[in-house]
Amino acid sequence: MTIDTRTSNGVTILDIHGKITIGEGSAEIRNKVRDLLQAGRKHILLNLGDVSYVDSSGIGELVSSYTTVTNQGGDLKLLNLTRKLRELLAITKLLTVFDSFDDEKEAIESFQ
Amino acid sequence: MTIDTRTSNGVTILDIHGKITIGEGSAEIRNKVRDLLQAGRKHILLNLGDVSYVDSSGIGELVSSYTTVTNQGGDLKLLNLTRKLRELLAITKLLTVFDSFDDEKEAIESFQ
Amino acid sequence: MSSNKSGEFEISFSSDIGFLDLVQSLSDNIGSMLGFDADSQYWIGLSLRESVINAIQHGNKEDRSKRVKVRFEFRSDRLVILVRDEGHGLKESDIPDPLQPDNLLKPGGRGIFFVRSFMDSVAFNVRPKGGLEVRMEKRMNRKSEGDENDD
Amino acid sequence: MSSNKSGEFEISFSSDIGFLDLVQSLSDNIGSMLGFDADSQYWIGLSLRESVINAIQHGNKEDRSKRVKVRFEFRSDRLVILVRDEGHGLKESDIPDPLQPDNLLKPGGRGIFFVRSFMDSVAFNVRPKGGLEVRMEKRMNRKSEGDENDD
Ligand SMILES: Nc1ncnc2c1ncn2[C@@H]1O[C@H](COP(=O)(O)OP(=O)(O)O)[C@@H](O)[C@H]1O
Ligand SMILES: Nc1ncnc2c1ncn2[C@@H]1O[C@H](COP(=O)(O)OP(=O)(O)O)[C@@H](O)[C@H]1O
Repeated sequence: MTIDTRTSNGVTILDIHGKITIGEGSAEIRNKVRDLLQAGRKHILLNLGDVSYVDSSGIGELVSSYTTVTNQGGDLKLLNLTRKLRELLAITKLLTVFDSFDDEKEAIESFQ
Repeated sequence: MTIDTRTSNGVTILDIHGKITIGEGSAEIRNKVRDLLQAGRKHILLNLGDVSYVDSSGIGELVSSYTTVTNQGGDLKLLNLTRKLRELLAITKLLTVFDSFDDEKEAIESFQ
Repeated sequence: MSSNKSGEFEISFSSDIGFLDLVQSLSDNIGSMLGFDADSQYWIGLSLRESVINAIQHGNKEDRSKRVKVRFEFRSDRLVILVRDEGHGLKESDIPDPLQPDNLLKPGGRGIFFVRSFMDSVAFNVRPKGGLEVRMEKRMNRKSEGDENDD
Repeated sequence: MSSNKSGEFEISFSSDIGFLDLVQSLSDNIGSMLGFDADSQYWIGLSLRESVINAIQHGNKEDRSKRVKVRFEFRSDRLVILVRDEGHGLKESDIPDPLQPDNLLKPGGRGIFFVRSFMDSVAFNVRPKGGLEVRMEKRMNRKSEGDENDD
């Protein structure tokens, strides 16, 4: 997994590439998110459009990142869910927890 | 494996597609060649350019076809050997047995 | 399996997470050999992955001298997959429900839930000699959607 | 195997030629996991294929109740593959040489020759309990051609 970071209108966008699974640097997203919070960046958008695979550990990673950000008064939202990831979040009732978007502009505006 | 048959200047060209291996209709080429001989067609060119895999059974299949044709006074030659097949024929010393070509025109003319 | 879709295929490997991709691509190849559609192959692969992770982590506690065994059984109407470890097994009543409000935001506890969601049946069996055996089944759709005379 | 290229991976299956493609794609995946180049993967796969065909046909005489076992052992410097059947074994002196003029135009007799050509070592071992074990090894090139300070 690799993570690219960019900023738009005060929102930090993490473009995540590859697998979010048990083998693949499991804590990477969580660590990245923690760093951002420490730097005072509390509006975080995870772009998951280029994620090729997610297992239950990966879902756990997204949930941990979410609770970390929320506990510190920030917002973490999801962009470009693949069909398979959407299904995993739906059956685990996490679609009701996460704000998710298919349009980047709309997602960024939602933080204002 | 599938075999397409066409004729050019009295030479029957068999375009062979797919695998020449133990599972894949092992005797198909041999049977096809036998039918051609019975129909009096003794100039046969096997176009192997679209063959994806050959194992030792496949090599045996080529050898059987060759001996069948030769025993009946015909000629069986090979066209468009892949790199891997050429290596298998080289180490088994069968490159010295088979006439092989990379150019179809040249191959056809060699039967005259 | 061209001639006859019966028989079985077994694998056995050291408790190393590094084997997961190998096991999963084997599962994909078996799924495709049996004619499962791409989505079914995907969910079978995920279910197997979750079960193998559990066998390595919870069952064998990542002790690389302990082994995980996976057995694929090919039946005329379904694929049966058995995953065995050398651990202490589990009590089904101890498996937490990840949809419980208290569990919704926990980082773990969704593996078995996925297996139960995507396979047609799942059973847990603590073996007399020790170790858990997870048995999961996926039925095959013999008729494709485009079949004629099908209602 | 990301962390550590040791350990082993074993498979066992009914004597059915239909499993060949599955075994071969597993071999390709293992070869690629270990960093063998595409050509080496290909020749390892062919060698394994030939040995498994022999185990099914000559060893187990296509009796589907008999099994073939393949074991991949991952060493730091090489891949070891063992293929076992439940047949009567063979005498090495009985293996014909396909390059002999008398054999050149025979349809069979090139399988073991291919294995010997493409693997770094091959040994045949008739097991006390019966059945042949073919043990083949392929060394890994730890340094790629582009490496610096390499002469
Ligand atoms: N093979 C196993 N051996 C022993 N216990 C297991 C095994 N698989 C699962 N468990 C138990 O069941 C629980 C739920 O497993 P699972 O739903 O996969 O979630 P997670 O692995 O994230 O905890 C595990 O936390 C563990 O206590
Ligand atoms: N697993 C085996 N068990 C018993 N005999 C074997 C086995 N493998 C090979 N042989 C013997 O060795 C011979 C040569 O094998 P091989 O070189 O693969 O050629 P082929 O299989 O085409 O005959 C076989 O014909 C067979 O008699």
